Amino acid sequence: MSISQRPGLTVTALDRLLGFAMAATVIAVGLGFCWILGAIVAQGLGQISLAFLLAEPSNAGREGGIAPMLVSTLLILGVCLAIALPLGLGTALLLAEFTITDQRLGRLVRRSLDFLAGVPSIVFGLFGNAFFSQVLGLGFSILSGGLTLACMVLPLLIRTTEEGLRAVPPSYRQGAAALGLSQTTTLFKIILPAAVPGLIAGLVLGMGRALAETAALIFTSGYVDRFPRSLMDSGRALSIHIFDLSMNIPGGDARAAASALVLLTLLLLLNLLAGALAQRWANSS
Amino acid sequence: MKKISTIRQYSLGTVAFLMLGLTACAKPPQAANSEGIKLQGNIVLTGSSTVAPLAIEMGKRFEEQHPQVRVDVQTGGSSRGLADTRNGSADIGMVSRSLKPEEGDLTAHAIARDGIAIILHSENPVAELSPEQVVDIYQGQLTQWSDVAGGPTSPITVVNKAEGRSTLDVFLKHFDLKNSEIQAQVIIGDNEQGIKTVTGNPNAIGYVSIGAAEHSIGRGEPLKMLPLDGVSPSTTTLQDGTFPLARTLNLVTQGASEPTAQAFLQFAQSPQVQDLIEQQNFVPIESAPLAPSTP
Amino acid sequence: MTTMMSAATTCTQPLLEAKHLQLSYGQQVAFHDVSLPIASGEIMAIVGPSGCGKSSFLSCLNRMSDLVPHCHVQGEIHFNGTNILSPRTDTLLLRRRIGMIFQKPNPFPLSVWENLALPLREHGLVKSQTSRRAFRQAIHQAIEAVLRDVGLWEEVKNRLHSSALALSGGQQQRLCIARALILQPEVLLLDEPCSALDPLASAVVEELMLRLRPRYTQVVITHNLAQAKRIADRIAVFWVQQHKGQLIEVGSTQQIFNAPTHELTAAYVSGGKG
Amino acid sequence: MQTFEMSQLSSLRRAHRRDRILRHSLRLLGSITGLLVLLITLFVLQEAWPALQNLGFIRFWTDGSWHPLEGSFGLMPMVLGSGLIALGATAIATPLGLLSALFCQCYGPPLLVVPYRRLLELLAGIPSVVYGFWGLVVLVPQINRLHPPGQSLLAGTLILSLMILPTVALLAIASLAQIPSSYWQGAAALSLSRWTTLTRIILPSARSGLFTAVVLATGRALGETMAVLMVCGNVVQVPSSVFDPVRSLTANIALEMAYATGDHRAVLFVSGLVLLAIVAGLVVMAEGISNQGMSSESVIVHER
Repeated sequence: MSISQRPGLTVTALDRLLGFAMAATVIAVGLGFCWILGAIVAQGLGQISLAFLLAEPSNAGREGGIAPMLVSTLLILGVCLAIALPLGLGTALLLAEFTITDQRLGRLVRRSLDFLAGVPSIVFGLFGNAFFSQVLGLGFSILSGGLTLACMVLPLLIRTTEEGLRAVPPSYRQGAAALGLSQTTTLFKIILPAAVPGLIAGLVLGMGRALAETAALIFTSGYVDRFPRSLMDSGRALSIHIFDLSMNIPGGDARAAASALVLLTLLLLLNLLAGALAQRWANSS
Repeated sequence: MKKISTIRQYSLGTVAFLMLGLTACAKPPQAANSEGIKLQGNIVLTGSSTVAPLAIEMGKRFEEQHPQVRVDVQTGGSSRGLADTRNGSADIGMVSRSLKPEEGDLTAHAIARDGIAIILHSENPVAELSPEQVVDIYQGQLTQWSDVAGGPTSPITVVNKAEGRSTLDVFLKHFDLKNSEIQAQVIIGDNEQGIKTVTGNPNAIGYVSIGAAEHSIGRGEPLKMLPLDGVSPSTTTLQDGTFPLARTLNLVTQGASEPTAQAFLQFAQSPQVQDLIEQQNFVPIESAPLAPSTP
Repeated sequence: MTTMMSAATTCTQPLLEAKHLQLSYGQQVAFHDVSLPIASGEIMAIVGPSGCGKSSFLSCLNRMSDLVPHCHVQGEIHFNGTNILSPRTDTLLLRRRIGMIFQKPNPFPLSVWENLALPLREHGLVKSQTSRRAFRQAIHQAIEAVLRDVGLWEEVKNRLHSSALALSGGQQQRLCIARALILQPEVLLLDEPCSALDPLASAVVEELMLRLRPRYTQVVITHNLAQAKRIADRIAVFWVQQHKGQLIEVGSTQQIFNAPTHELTAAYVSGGKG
Repeated sequence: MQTFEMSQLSSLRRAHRRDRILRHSLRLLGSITGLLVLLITLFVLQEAWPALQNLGFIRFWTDGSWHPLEGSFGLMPMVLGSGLIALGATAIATPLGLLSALFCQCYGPPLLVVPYRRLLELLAGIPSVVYGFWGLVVLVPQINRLHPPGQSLLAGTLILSLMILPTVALLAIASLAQIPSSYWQGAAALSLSRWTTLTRIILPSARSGLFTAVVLATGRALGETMAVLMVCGNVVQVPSSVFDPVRSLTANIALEMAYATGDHRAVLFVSGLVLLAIVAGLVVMAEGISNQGMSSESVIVHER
């Protein structure tokens, strides 16, 4: 009796340990986040006003607002997603759904992606400057910055999307194949709608990464703190503004914190929006 | 500027803009400004991140006077400014140091001066260091504050600048040091990183731009500047030339500039921007001594 | 091209015939040297212990085996006289003509209506009409007909536009059969269609298979010998020998149960009897 | 039935054409990704070439110190620095991320899971400069009190682990979501303990996805620049304890690129190249390990 109970007891202890570790992790990560967020809020909240959101900066960002940066950030993100989403979705489909016909290409692409994920952002920045800005002649521009960012978020976007696609039960694919449905129909009518949670996860991670990026943008979308008139204009992203204020402008800390707060709010809104849109799409199809 | 790619730029820009449902507005043809000088076009400045905020403010004021002109300021470091000026992708480079002899193909236009001060945490009771002591500390021969008159019993944290930075060059030259001799505990990039490192560490010693340090002290941060050769560092002593540790901020060009860039260079060296220079914690060039500051 | 003369060819030539078929996954042979003719209109039951290659065999018949990585098929399968293993075979068309039902019901995460309309539209089985409304009407007619065929119409006619995943297991399986039938196939392959269902639902599906018998040729895998006895015209017995699946005996239901020639078959069916 | 034939035939043709277009365009898109890697590598190689040509490859490993302006180019301490920081961060972030994912996907009460997930997503979107700033102003002084100077391997590791945590956690959640619910039910039916369920059933079957998560996160840790630059102290040395300052290869580029000209600049690109080589090595290694996993998985499939 006592012998047979002994392993049971250790397992219960392990279970309790697991529960404890999980709770501790959640609390620790939560606290860490609150600590960081608290520091940002404490410093930055007082600076935020409608004028801050709507005005142009002056005195190197110590006064005025961040409106041009907001516009530039959204435009850069827009370009980035416009390029990265189709490219990422397509590649993820290739990796997840064409495993038999395109095995070799798939392996090559997957290897490339893991490699790409480890390329430091500053190298992306220098590369973007050399390739998009100079070889393609885009100069310092929102387009060039968005393209560079697109290259950067691709690995995250693709691997997450791929995981999402793999999470779709194989029985759907079998069912569709047994009905003689074309791959196109199978993918667009059945697989993709079912993969929406994974796609959102990828999108959210990608947007976060794109909004947070600094080093890759300094050399591509640039430093100009005016309203951009077109995608060919240089525009300063919020993350660069934050970097400049906190590292380069004496007395810019509070404004940097306020800008960071705005950036986080923006990200939260975009994440909620993406979730809602995707849910609606999934329901409608 | 960059006529070759203008058409491509606009067409590409337009296509991309349509994609996002916005409209690109083409620039209206030239118009004479109030002074009768037809200045128009883009001026691109790239280079030092120290100069960039000042250049942006100058650019804004210049644009107010010449509505047909756009001044785009990009950063990326002094070396980028030199390279871009040489290869033509920038009209003007920004460099936070004097030009080296091998850079004689470029013309420097000094716009402001910046001093370098040794800083300590304000809790540190040490009030002055002799040049020899500074050298010993940076060479790792003095490692405890207690070795210095009035110092607390704690190890010294030496904060140095990263290789290639112009503040490092000026500092090394002044104290006749080689970078490989320096035994640092922390190596930093920008001024603000140095200030934050020292304000967060009561045992640290570092050196940063005087303007930045003055600004931080003014905002009540726990920081103090040490006098050098008996002269306390401030924008005033820098301005009257008594403070020895200083560098020049330059705009550089190659060959003859276009009229617009030429006008901007003149503007940046004129008294019209003096308040902007002071606002960014630098010292205007006219009143500063022209002779090199270091022996 | 379609099922016009299915009943007529029974005695002359089998509708579907495997010849010396072998399938391997990488190095491992799932079954080998299987030759099995299937006549038009009959129900052929495939029985045997687990791992004897029954499902692998079935998946060759509509080339679903193509979807499995490292899967290699040798031999020939003749369908209406042509070898469907030839690379020139149009698998989309083939799978429309040879439908398949799986062990676990697998309706798409769409509405009942969309589950049926999607394959219908995909294969252009509804004549293009003058108006969208007439087109929709035609689809509706086809859906209603096929749902009546599987006895599901009365149960789902009021929830055609709600999710198919909300149906019960038996209803889902009948929907899957309806989805296969709506493409007007000639052959239905059923891979243990009742094993995931409760006895009542299972009986309904079984009855449905019998009702479809004259119109469709059916090949069904089952572990339930009693069920095989109830529905099959002929029975094929698979067995594992030397780690390879093999067809050891094929014959009429009566012969297999009453006078098996192979000793393993005898043992198997007697076990099934007990 | 005969009347349907024309429309059926054209549908079939359309379907095949659509599939062909799809297949080719997906191949094209996939190839672009591969091409991108090629372009980036070529670019770095081209920029680093002058240094490799003038100095050779060996000197970067044999030179004792890093003083590029005084002709000494030892990269070894920085390779070690990058490796240690990334390794440490991965070692901390992997269990935390995994536990977070388990909490979100399996055990946490829904009332907490949703906000926690949002929090992770936000954590992923905080600019690295904000992390670095916080690390410099808050974390470093704390460590300094423990053991000066504060800017240290430890500070960098802690900050980085916080930064890559969301990547691990969110990707792990995605791969845990793939586990068929029947596995959970089966385990529950056998009344297996949580511990056994996880270690014997759930984690092994989610292995490939979890592995991807860790590899991507390690890559991110290796590539992170700004935060590392601000909290690590950037002294080029082989650290003797976690409290010693170190410099990573990325910080090296970011610190010196702005003022580097000529050979100095090329040498910095060599450090970029070395970083890429490390990442490539990591990728190949990871692939080897996950391939082993794959082959054992496929054996199971065959036996079924």
